[in-house]
Amino acid sequence: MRRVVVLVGVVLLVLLGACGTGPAAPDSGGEGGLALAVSKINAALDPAESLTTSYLRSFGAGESLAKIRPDGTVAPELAESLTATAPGTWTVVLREGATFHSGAPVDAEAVRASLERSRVLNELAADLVEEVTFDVVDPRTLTATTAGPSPYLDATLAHYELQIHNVASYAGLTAPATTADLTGPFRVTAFAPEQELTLERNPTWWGQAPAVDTITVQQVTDPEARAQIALAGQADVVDLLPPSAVAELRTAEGTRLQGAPAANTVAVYLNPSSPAAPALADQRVRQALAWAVDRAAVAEIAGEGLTGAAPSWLASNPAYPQADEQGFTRHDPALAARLLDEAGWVLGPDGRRAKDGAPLVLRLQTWGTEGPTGEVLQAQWDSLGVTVELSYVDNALVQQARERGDWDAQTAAFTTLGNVANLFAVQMGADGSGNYGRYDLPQVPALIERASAAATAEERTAAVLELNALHTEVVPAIPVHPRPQATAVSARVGGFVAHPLQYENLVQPGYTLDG
Amino acid sequence: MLRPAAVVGARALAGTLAVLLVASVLVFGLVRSAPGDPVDVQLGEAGGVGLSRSDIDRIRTERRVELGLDRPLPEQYVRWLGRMVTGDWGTSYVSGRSVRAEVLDRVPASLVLAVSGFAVAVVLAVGLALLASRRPGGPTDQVVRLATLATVAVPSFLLGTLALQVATAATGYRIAGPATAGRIWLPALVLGVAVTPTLSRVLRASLIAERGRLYAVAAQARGASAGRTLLRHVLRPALAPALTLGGLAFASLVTGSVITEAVFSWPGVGRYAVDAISAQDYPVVQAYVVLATALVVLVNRGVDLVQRLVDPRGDARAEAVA
Amino acid sequence: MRLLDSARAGAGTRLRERLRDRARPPGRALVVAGSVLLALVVLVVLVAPWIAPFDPAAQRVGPRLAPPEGEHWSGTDRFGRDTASRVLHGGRQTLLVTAATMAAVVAVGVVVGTVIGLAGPRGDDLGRRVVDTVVAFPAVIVILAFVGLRGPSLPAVLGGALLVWWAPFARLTRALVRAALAEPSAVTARALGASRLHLLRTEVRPRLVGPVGVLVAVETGQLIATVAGLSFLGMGAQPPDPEWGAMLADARGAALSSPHLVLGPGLAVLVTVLALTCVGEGLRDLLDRSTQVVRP
Amino acid sequence: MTPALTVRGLTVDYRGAAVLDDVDLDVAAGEVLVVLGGSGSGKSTVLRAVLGLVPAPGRVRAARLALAGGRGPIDLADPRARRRARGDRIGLVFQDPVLALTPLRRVGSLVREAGADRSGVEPLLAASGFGRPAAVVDRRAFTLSGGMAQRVGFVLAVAGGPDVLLADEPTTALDGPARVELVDRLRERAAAGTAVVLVTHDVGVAAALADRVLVLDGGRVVESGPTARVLGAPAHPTTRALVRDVPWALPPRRRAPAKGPAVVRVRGLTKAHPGAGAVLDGLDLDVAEGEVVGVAGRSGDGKTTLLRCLLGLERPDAGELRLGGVDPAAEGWAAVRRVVQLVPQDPRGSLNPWRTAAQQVADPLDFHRIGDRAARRVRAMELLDAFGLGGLAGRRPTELSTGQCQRVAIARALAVRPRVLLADEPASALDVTRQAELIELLTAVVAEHGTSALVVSHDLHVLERLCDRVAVLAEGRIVEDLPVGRLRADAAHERTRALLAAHPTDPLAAATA
Repeated sequence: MRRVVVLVGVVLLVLLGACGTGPAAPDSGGEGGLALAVSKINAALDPAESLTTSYLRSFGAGESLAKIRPDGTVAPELAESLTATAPGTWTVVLREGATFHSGAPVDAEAVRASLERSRVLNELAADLVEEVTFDVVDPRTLTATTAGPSPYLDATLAHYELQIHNVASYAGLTAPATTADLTGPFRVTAFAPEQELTLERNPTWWGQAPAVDTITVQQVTDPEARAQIALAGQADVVDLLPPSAVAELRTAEGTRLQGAPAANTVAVYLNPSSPAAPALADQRVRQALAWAVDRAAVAEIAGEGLTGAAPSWLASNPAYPQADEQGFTRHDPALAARLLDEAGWVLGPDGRRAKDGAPLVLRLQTWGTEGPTGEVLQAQWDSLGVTVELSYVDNALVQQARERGDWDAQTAAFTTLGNVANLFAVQMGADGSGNYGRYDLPQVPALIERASAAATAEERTAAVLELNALHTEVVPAIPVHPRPQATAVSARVGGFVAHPLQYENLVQPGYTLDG
Repeated sequence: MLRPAAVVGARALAGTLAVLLVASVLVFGLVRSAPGDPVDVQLGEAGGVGLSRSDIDRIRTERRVELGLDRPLPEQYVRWLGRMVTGDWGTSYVSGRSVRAEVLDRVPASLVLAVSGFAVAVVLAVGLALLASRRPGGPTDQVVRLATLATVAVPSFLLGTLALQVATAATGYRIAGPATAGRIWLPALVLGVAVTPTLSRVLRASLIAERGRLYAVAAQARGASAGRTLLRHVLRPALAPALTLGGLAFASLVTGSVITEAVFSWPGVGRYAVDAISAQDYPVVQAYVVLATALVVLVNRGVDLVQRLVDPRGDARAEAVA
Repeated sequence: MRLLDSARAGAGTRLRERLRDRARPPGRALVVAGSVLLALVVLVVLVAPWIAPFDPAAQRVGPRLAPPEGEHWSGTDRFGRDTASRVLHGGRQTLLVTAATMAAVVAVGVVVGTVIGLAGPRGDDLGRRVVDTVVAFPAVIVILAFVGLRGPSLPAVLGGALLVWWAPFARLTRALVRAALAEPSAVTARALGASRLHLLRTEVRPRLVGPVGVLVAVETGQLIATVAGLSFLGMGAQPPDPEWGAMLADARGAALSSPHLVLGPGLAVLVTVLALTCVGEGLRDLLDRSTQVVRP
Repeated sequence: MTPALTVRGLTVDYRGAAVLDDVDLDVAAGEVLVVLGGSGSGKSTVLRAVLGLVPAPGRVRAARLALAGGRGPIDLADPRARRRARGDRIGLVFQDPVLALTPLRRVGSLVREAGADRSGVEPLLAASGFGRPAAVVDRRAFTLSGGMAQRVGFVLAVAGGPDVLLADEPTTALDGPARVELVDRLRERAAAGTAVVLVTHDVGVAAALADRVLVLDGGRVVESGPTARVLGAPAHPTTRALVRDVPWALPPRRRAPAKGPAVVRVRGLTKAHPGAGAVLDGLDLDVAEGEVVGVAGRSGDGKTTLLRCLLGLERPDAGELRLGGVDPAAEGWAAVRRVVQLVPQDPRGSLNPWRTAAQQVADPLDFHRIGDRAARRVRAMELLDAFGLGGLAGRRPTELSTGQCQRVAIARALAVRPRVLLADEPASALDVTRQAELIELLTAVVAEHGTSALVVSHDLHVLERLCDRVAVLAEGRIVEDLPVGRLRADAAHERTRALLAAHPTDPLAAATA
């Protein structure tokens, strides 16, 4: 009997212990503190780790020599200036007195060491600066030299894979780094990998001191949970919100929904040599599918109005407003139907299109956040008489299907901002990793050469636009819309500027906090 | 049957190890038969940076050699098993951190949640079972019965989502965050409520059954009060079937409260496993499944032991009820 | 969980007689109520193509996120699809596929359990250990792992379920087979010369049907709930399939502003699982045996 | 003399169906009252009603339910008083001592709970027959043997020093010597001034113990009075049947043992159970063609193990078997079962509840592939007709009486025309009238079909009526093997003598003389 009583007592105590402390206060770090709920935090704080290094940049801890502005142009950042001093040479002048978080000076030698370290440890960085040589001229100046012309090197140096860090602080690491020594407006004070990160204002930052004192960043992988956090006002900035929550967030008090379209074009890549959907080999069919997309409707339904139409692949790049006039600028189901008729895919009595008894069917794979886009496209193409089998899969399966060549259509979104000539080479070059359908177009190499090495900016731009036009003609991928990026920002945060790069949308040095 | 404790222990240990070994082979084989290559997973998002296909091929080959993926499968298995045993569980493809560190980071949160959820379930189940078994078929029994039936019918994700909505609105409950006391009560309650019906039902049934046995009547005939009969005569024999169930429930709580952890953004190992599975993070998935199996087997053994302590009548009877 | 079951075969328990026995109202009432509810759900779902007001996949048949009123009496989702039509059609798929999976699971479990139950002490010990481990193993994890390998889809979820869900049936069957073979009538039949086949047919089978039936009812409910849960995590049915769990997952973000999106599929899952649980519980009552599996 | 327990107008009904109807009962201090009745007579309900332990839907009414004695009167109609009286003023001995002990509790703790103080535990245990009580105190109840459990159960009933001791069929589950021991204990209590109420169907026990007898039938008292009068000159038909049908009152078997060749030959049969040591230890036994042999023995002496080995349900550790001329080791058990069939202990339990009588009688023919389907059916109907079950062929066991089940079970055993019948305690689950029927039936079957039989039982009275020869099993071997006619005269072994002492030729003689 006594044992039973003791047991029950212990259980009750455990329960009381669990409940006793009661609900904690919301996660805002006090008056001057900013609370973030984001989909992902890095596992390590080494900026030479590929990909995850972008998070350091998102949270205001790291900087590169340059930065891409919301309009798509490039501006110096940690560098005071970046100038193309010769066709293959850029001169970088550093800011006077800039220091790392640890207090070490950011001189030309430190910058060179940082870039070289990234080149050695980070494959993606290595690829960015593959043929670039960095030389120290004086403590505040260094040069970057390439074999041929390099008109986009400033955009390359703005890449987050090339954040400048204090190599000395990372020397001799045997385990993933848990501290960071960079140059951003905030510096890391505590770090729990993939869980929580706290930062404070960097008093020695070269720019105007931020108004925010501290930042706590919480990793919340579940998009719905992030939406609820935003609705409940439990964080000031919440990223990558699910479209399903947008309607609710729009009307929510105390938070504003920011939806700058990203410089990423969501496109449906088509496989011209698909064994299951031979129709895709026909350019007219690909064009027909592209004309049949009601992009405004897709943007409204799948993008919840947070994005717009992308008539051409380059349309999501704010630096090329001309691209908005190219390609599939209108919804033209009649033209689409005519093209399909010409290609021999005629409408049967059952409302389906077929040729020689074979129905026009294609499998559309989507992954990540592109599911709703696929759903709307399926419905739109269905009304054209095209049957779409939609599957929502994960990245590995998408890749495997591609390796085998056993796929018809897949959604993917590539960045359109940066070294545009190179980006087109990836999309349309015979060897481009984004050329999933392996289109081999004879005109492309010359156009890419012109786009990257022509003497004047006008010539290069003309070549880029020509490439974009070719893309809309051949249709290796159907551009649909810029990827929507829903970010909730609480009403007390001022100074938010929407940026086409998602990672620039989270912590901005110009934030102000009221209340 | 009386055998030396050492022999019994050695046999149990050998059996446990055998189950674990079989599980490890299965896990390794299953994971390796998956579509896609671990290296692809690592390179998954790399395309956007602008690599050419030949670059990617080169990097892939290098990585494969680095990870030992070019070796024959049996060799890979033996090496992997050796590393698992020595505590080197590999490196997460996704985060680049040691899997052991990542798992150990998350185990406490899951464990605390499982223990709390289980405690809630035990308190509720014992209370309800005692209440309901007082008068089988009586009004209290029927009410308890209907309530547990309704609870069983509510899928735990629905229950969790609703609870989260209500608690957030009513108490400012923190939707996501670290595993703190301020956050645990809600998922613990949801888990506990979800496990309670089965537990209380078994306990109720076995309480009623034991109460109806001759020895319980005999105890009363000798003057034991109803309470004394319950606590000193009936409760212990009645616990045995519920213990088996409870042990299994506990094991699955520790390893598998996946949905609840997801709903409450609880930084536990279940949620971590789901993320790893969808990211095809092979070392994590392998380590997790082997660990989960080990835990389940160990808890099973533990329950056997406890059960033998509580009810030393042995297997014959346990088999009759279980 | 996964997690276990207990059963003893009753000598001479005849369900039909128990059902007729008016002295046991709770079990009877539960079975009757559950069966009626279940029949209703099945009926409604079967005739869905004729009674559903709209094509479940047709977008913008109405305004987006319309509240329940007028033509779309159950409201529409954010693609402008009719909620009621989707719930009705979703049930078809859910129920059909679950039923097929359950049939496979029961067949495998009963065969494995019978083989173990007939085996000698060593085979029985080994078999029991394996089954116990599988029973204890969190089904959700195994299914998720399987889904990870095959890619998220309803068939993958059910394939994964097949990997583990047989175990409770095997466990129950083994216990029932052994208990039945220990019954005086079985021992006597054996002593008189009955073959194993005859024992299985005349002694084991009648003692198996009731408890396994109970487990089928309860486990089917749990399977539906689990499938919905996994779809909810994005691992199960894929859009635009109107599976209930997937619909709920999609509606989660809009639960406050558009509660009708949660209510429809939520109620559908709830009612179906409740009906199955009632049938199972009631049958269990009537058989006076306890059989269950915990799956948190 | 004032009665220690007074019961007036006791009526118990379950949902309107009366189980007891207006029962009056008195018992004085030092007196033993035996309540006699067949199954279903309501005799056990009397005790439960006195203690207030009638299970839920049952309704108890009584004009008077009262206890008197040195510690003052108690009105048993008052639930609180009644609860205080339990254990303290009224003790109860249960029918099945093993089931009546909380299995996981230790003996000492149970005895203390029943009212003994710490120092009183061991003397109490010693007084009820434990040679070394200290060894028992710390044992858990489930580890006790049947005999030990019975002693502990008795200690628990008397530990509180009750004025009234109730005993509910306490001898049913006991073998002869254990029964004698319990009867002695009860007599001691009565001599010490306790009022004893014993409920039983066993007239032998009643005769040995009772001062007065009260006969119940259908919940009513049909006869009561001094033992000699009621048992010696029963007035009511129920009482007469109880006295007439007892095995010892049946005509004894008088047949010389057959001298034919052995159809059952057992040599050196040895079997040890893990943890329990040797159960059979080099047992030798023969049954001649046409002979009926009984194997007697106390509970736990290996009778069941012997039978299971002979049926192929257990594998012996050593020894040779030859059954019906078949060596199971060489030819397999199927061949043995073709000629050796079983008459089971519990006729109802041994029948498949889902199959009809005709199906079950035809089953052994089916097992051994004898004849075609139609022939099997014909044979089954013949057998059923021969056993007077012709009209019941389509019925299932639940629709048959126990006696009918018994006949179906025997008909089934005869279906394959076996050379040997093995019978396992064939009478122990039956009341006296059924026992008499069974003895008559088996005797007739053996004579008519010319089979041999081996009957295993602890009831010497039954074996004496059924067998040509009786072998006594003790400590794993046969210690006595005599023709039934010489058994009482020539038995030499002490175990045989103890069995004989527990089964006197006429148990009623003492009471009715």
